Amino acid sequence: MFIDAMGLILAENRKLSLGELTQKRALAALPFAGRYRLIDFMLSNLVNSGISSVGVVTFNKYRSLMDHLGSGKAWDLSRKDKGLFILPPNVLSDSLSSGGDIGDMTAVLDLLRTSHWTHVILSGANNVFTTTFDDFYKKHVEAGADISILFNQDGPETARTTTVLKTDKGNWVKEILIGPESRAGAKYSLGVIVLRRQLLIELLSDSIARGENEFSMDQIMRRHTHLRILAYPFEGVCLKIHSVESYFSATMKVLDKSVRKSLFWSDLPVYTKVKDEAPSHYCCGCDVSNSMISDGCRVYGHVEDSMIFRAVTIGAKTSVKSCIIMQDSYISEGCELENVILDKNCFLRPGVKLVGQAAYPVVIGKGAVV
Amino acid sequence: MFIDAMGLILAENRKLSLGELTQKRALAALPFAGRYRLIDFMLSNLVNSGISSVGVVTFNKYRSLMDHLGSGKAWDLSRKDKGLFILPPNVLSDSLSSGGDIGDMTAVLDLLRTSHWTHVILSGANNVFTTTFDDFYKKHVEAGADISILFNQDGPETARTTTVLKTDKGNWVKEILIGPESRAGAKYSLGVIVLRRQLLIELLSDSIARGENEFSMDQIMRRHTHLRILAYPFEGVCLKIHSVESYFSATMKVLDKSVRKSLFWSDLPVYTKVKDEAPSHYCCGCDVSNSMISDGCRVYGHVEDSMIFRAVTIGAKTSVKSCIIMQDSYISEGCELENVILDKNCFLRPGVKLVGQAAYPVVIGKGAVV
Amino acid sequence: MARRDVIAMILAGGQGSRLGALTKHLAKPAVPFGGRYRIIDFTLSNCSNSGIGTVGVLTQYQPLVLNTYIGNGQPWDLDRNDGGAFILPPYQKSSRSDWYKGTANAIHQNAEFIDSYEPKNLLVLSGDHIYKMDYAKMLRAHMDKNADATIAVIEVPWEETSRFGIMEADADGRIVEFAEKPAKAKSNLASMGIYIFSWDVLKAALVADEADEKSTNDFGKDVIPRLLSEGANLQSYRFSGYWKDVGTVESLWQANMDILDCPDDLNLYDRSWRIYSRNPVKPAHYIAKGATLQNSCLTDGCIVEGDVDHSVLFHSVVVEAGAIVKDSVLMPGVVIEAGAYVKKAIIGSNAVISRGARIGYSSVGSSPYLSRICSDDITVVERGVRIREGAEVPGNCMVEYRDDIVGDNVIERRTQVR
Amino acid sequence: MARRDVIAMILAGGQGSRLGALTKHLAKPAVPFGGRYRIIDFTLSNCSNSGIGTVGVLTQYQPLVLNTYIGNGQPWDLDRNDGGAFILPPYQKSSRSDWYKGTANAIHQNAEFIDSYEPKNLLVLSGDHIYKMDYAKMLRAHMDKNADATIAVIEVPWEETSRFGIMEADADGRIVEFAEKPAKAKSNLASMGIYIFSWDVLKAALVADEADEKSTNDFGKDVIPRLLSEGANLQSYRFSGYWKDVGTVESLWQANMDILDCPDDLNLYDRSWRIYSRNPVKPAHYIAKGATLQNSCLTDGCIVEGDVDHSVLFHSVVVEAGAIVKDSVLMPGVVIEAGAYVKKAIIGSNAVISRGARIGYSSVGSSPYLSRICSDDITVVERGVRIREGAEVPGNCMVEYRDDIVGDNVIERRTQVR
Repeated sequence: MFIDAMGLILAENRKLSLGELTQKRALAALPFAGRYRLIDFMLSNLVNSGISSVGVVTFNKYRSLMDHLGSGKAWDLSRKDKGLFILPPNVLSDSLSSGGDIGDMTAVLDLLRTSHWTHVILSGANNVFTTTFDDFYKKHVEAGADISILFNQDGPETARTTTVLKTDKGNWVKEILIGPESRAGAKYSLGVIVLRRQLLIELLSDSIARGENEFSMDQIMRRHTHLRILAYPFEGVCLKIHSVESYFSATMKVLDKSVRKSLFWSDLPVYTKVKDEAPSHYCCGCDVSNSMISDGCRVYGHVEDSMIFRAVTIGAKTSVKSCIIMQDSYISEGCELENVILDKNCFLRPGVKLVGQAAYPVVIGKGAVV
Repeated sequence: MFIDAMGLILAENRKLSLGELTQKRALAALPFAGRYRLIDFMLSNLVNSGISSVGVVTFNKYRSLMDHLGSGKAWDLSRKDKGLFILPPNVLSDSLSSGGDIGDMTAVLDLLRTSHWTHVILSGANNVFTTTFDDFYKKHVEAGADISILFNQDGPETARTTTVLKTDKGNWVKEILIGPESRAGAKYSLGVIVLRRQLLIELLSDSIARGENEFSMDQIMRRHTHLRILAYPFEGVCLKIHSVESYFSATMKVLDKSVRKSLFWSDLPVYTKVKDEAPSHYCCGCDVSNSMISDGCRVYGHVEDSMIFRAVTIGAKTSVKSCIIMQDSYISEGCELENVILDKNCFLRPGVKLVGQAAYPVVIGKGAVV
Repeated sequence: MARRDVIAMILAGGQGSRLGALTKHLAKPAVPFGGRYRIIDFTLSNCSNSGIGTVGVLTQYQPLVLNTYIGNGQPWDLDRNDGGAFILPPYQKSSRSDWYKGTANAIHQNAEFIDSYEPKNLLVLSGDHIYKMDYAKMLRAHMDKNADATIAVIEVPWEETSRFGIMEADADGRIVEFAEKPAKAKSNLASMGIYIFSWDVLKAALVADEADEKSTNDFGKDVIPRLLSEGANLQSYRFSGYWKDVGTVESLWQANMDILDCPDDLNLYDRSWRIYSRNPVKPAHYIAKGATLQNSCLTDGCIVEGDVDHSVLFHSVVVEAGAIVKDSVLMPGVVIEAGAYVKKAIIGSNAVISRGARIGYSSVGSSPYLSRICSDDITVVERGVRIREGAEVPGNCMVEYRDDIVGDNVIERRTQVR
Repeated sequence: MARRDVIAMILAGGQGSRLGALTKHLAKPAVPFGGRYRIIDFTLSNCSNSGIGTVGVLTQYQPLVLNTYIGNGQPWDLDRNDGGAFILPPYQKSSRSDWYKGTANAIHQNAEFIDSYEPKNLLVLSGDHIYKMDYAKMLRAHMDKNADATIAVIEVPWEETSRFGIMEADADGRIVEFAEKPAKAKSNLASMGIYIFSWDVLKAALVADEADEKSTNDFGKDVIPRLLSEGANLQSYRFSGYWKDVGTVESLWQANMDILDCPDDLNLYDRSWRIYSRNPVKPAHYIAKGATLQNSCLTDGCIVEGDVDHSVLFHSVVVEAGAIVKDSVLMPGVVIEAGAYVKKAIIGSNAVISRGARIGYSSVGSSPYLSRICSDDITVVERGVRIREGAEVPGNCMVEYRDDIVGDNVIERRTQVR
C-alpha cells in the first residue's frame, strides 16, 4: 500500500547480448510489443506501485535511453526534486578518459545517499511482466528479511546466465547458483530485489572498496552469507529476454490471448512515450491475421502472426509472416518476409525476399536499405 | 517580430579558463549575479525573441549544465518536438574512448539537419546582456548579409582572446582580427551571429571535412572570405567575462543602479531555475549595505558591496566586504572576508579571515571547509 | 512568435444540441473524432503548431470531460510557464455573476484574463471545426495590412451561401460588406468563424456592444457589423483546404468518413503539422485470424475478430467474430458482439451492441427512437447503453437512455462509462 | 502513494469578506502571504509533499487570479499526466446549473469528477489555513482504523472552544460527540476542517444530505452530525504544531508576523518539506548604502534604501531612502516613497505610499476609512491605490478605492496592477 521505496533499474546487462539489436542501444531500450521498450514494463510496475523516484543506471549506451525517457513525463516521473534520474557514466572534469564502471557505481551511490526512502527496489530490465510490488514489499517488511528476491519456476531454455535460488521450505535462500546443470523444480530469480537503502549503500561501498567494477547483486549476495535472503514467488506471466531467439519467441507469445491479457489488460497501464501518430489505415485489399499493429501504419498487403510497430508501411502484394517490424520501416510492394526482425527505419525495395527460421530469425539492422 | 530561427549556444570555450571556477563546470554554468548562471542570459534573450528551439553545445562538462537546465522548463523550452537540446559528446556505441570534438560537431549537424528553421542565432555564453534579437535579425534579413555579427565598442582590458572587426562605413566587415595590439575605436565582436541554417551546415561540414576539431566561427569566417559579413552595433550594457578578474569586476558592476536596471528591470525577464527557497531573513543586529542578496539567506552579520547567492548564512559578528558568496555556503560567526569568491556549498569555521585584492580575489573552491 | 503578439480564445461554450445524445454528457468540442482525436484537438494543435502558447477555452456547458481532457495542456505542448491552456468558465465577480451570453459576451467577461497577458492581438476561434491552418500566416497578413480585424474566409458553393456569414471584399481583400446568412449573396466567401482582432480595437467594440441593449452579443451578428459600420479596417484572409463544421450528426459522420479517404489537405500523417491528442496508453491493436478489414482506421487497444468495412474505430473497440461493421464510427470501448450488424452508425463510448442486434439495418422502419436530428439514414447510439440481443434499429434513429426503459425492446441497460 | 488511495479537494470558494479590500479582486486562498507565498501554497505543498497527485480546487468567487496562479500545477509538482491540479468552478449540466451552496454541496456537484479517478478515499481540505502537515500519515491512520471518516483535530485553549467545531473522542480516538461552536464545550479538541472520507461512505451521505431540504449542505453543520447519528466510524486524528486560519485581518497580520519568529513547527527553510509557490523571476534584492533592516523577511526584486523593522516584504517592493516601515506586510510591488511612515499595516499589491504620508501613525484618530473589519490598530490599504503626499491614516482603517474619490484627502488615484 504505502511503499517507502525508490526504484533502481539497471538498464544494461553485459552478460546479455542481442547482437545487432543491442549494439547501439541499451538492453532496456529494446523495442518490444509494438509500441513499448523493455524498460517501460519495469518503470510502469514501479510507478503503478506508487513509487515516485527511479534511477536508471547505464554504462555507455545512454543516448537511446535518454531519447526514450526524456524528462520522465510519460511515466509521470517528471518531478521537481525526485522523479527520474538517468545515471550516465561520470565523465571526469577535464578528461574524457575513464568514466567506466566505478564511475557508474559512484553516481548510483550519490543518488542513494541523497535520497530519503527507506527501501530500494532494484531490478534489471530484461524481464517483461505487469504487476505491482505491493505484496512483495509487504512480505519483505513483515518477514524481516535483509533482501527479498522475486522468482518463478518458469526456466529459460538456455541456462548460461540464469540465477537459481536454493531455498528451505520457508523460501529462505540457502544458496545462489549461476547457470547450474540440474534444474528440476528450480526457482529462477527474476532479478528484482528489495532491500534497505542503507544496506545497498553498504554493499555497494564494499564492492567499490574491493575494486570491483561490476554491478552484480548475485555476486554481492553470494559473498555476504550472513544476509537473510527471502525468495518471493511471482505467479503471473513473465517473458524472459536474454537472446535474439528468446526476444523473438517472447514477441510471438504476446500474440497469445492470455499473455496479452496478463500484460496489457489488467488494471495496471503500461506507460510509454507518446508519439502522436495518426490512426492506422487498413486499405482496400489488405489481409491481416493474428497480428498486433500499432498506430500510424498503412497496411496494403498480407500480415500474419506478426508484430508491427508504429508508422510502418506494408506495401501491396507483400507478405509478412511471423515477423517483427520496428517503427518507421517501409516495406515496398511485392516483398516476402518470414521470421524476420526488421529494426527501426529500414527500407525494403520492391520484391525483396527474406526468410529465416523461428530459432534463427533474420535480423536487419537499424536504418538498413535492402 | 517573427524570427524564423533556432538558437545555438556554445556552452564551453576552451580559450577561456576561470581556474577553479570552471574546472568542473562549463563556463555557461558559472553562477552569476546572485541567482543566475551565465547561460540564463543568452537563453532568456533567445526565448524573449520568440525562439522556441535551442541547442546547447557542450564538450565534456555537461553534468553541471544538465543539472541546471533540466528539461528546459524554467525557460519554457520543455516542448514535445523542439525545445531544448543539450548536445553532450557522442560517446560511441561500445567504447568510451574518443567522442571528442568532431563528435560534438556531428551532434550539432544532426540537430541542424533535422530542424526546419531558416536561420540560426549562434552564440557563446560568456557575455551578459539583456535584449531581444528582433532588430538584429531584421537588419540581417533586410541587408541580405550572409552572416551578421553583434559588436560593441567597449573593449575588455586584456586583448588576448578578443575578436576585433574591421568594417567599412556601412558596417560591412572587411577583416577579422584576433587579439590585435592597436585597438583605438575598435569594434569588438560579442560572439553572437546570425546566419542561414543551410550556410552553417555547409561551413561546419567543410570544417569537419578538413579534419578540424574546433568550433570556431572566427576561424571559419576568416577562411570564407567571399561571405558578406555585416557588423551590427549593440547599444546596451554588456558585461564580458573572460577571466576571474573580469568575473569579479562584472559582478561588482551589477551592484551599480544603471547596470542592474539594464540587465533586470527592462520588460524582458531573465529566466532561471526556480529553487523554492524561503524569503531571506534579516535578523536583529545585521547590517547590510550596497549588496544584492538572494532568497533563502539568513543574515546576522555585516555585508557590504557584495553579491550573496541563495541560501547563504552570514554569521553574527562576521564582516563580508566586496565578496561573491555562492549558494548554500555557511559563514560562521566572527569571520572577516574581503575580496573573496566563495564557490557553492563552502563552510567557513568561526573566526576565519580571508582577504584578497580586487584584481586578485581569493577563490575558494566548491564545497571547501575552511 | 513572441508571447505578446497574440493569444487565442477558443469558443467552446455551445451546447451542441444538434448532436443530440452525443453531447448529453460532454461539450461539443470534446466529442471524439477521427479515431484518436476529439474535435477540439484540431484547433488546439493548430494553435500549438502556429507557435501560439496561450490559449483560453471558453466553456460553460458540461465542461468536466473537456476540463480533464485538456488538463495541463501537455499533449498539445501547451504546458507553459507563462501561458498555456486555460479552461475559462463563467465565475462570480464581487458585484455580479453571469453565465456567458453570446460569443462576444464570453470574450468580454474574460477581458481581465486577456489583459493580464497584454496581447497586441486576439485570435478568436471556434472549438468545433476540423481543419489544419497556420494562424501565424494569418497574423502576419493581419499585421502587414495594419488591420483592425482579419477574418478568415473560404469559398463555399454558391448554393450554400445562405447558411454562412458572407463577406464581400475589395480587390485588396478589405471587407466592404458583410451579410449574415443572406438570402441572396453577393459573394461566395464565407466567414470561417476565425478572427484576429487588434485587442485594443476589440476591447472598445466589446464595451460598446455590451452597452447596446439590442445586441445579442455575438461576433457575427453584432460586433463585426458594428466595426464595419464604424469604418474599421476589416481584412479578409483567404483559406483553401479542408474545413468542416461538425455541428450536425450528418456532418460529423461525413467528416469521419472523409478521414478514410486520406484527403491531402487534412493529412494526419504529416509530421510537420501533427494533430495532437490525449489518449490512454493501450497496447497495439490485435487482428485475429479470420477477421477482415477494408478501408478502415484503427487505433490502440482494438481487438477485431469480425468484419470491418469503411469504418473508424477508436481505442479499445472490440468487434467479435461474425460481427459486421460498415460505414460506421465506433467510439472508445464500444463492443460489437458476435453476429451483430452495424451500418452507417455512430456508436457512443462503451456502448455494447449485443449478439445478433442490427443497427441501421434498413432505411425504413418504425422505431420510438426515430429522430429529426438524424438524417441520411445515420443512426446514433448514446454512450454507455447496452442494446438488447437481436434488437433492430432502423436508420435515422437516436437511441438514447431514459430513466424508464422497462419493457424497452432496444435498450437493455446502462453500462459503466469510464 | 498509489493513485487510487486518495485524491484531495480543496474548498476555496469563500468570498473572504472578513478580509475586506484584500479579497475584493481575488479569492481568499490567493491572498499573498509570508513574503513569497499565497495562502493556498501551504495546502497545495502539503498535498504534493504527502504524495497526493490529484487535487481539485473548488472555487467560484473571483477565480481568475487563482486560476492563472495555479495554472498547470507545475510549481507544486502537480503537473501530472493522470491527475494533477484542477480548478473546479460550478458549471451548467444538461438539466440544471447551480452555483455552489455549502461545502458539502460543492463536493456533491463534483462527484462525477471525483468518480473519474475511482479514489478509495477523499481528502477534503480548506484553502485558507497556514500549516505543514503530512496527510499520508493521517491517511494511514484512517486506513488502519478502518474509519468511515477521519477528522484532524487540534487542541485549542479552553476559552476559545466556542469559536470551533469541538470533538469529543473516546480513549481510542473514536469520535463520540460533535458540537459546532458550543457555548460550553466538553473537550478542547477542535476540528481543523481537514477530513478524510471513505469515498463510498461520503457519496451516500452527500446524496442523503442533498435530499434533506433543511440541510445547509455544510460538512461541519450537516454531514458530520449525520454520519455520527448513523453510527459511522468517525475517528479523530491529533495534530500538534503550527496551524492558523487566516480568515480575518488580524489573524492574517499575526500569521505574517509569526513568520518573522521562524517558528520551529513552520520551518520554511526545511528542504524536506518545502512550501512551493509560483513567482515571477526577479533578480536578488538590493540593499543600498544607508538602509537598515531588522528582523525582517525580503524576497527577490526588493530595493531597500530606507529603514525596515519587523516587516514582511514581498517581491519587487521598493522602500525609498528615509522611509520607515514597521510591523507591516508589504505585498508585491508596493512602493514606500521617501519620508513616508508605515506602521502595523497590510499594504496591497502595487499600492504607492507617497512622500511623507503616514499610515497607522496613531491608534486614535478620525478617518472616513475607519472599519470594523480592522482591529488591533491594523490598517489595510487596497491594492493599486496611490496614497496622497502627506496623507495621514490612523490605525484600524481599511483604505479602499471608490469610483468617486474627488476631493478625497487620502487616496490620490489608482495605479496599474499587474
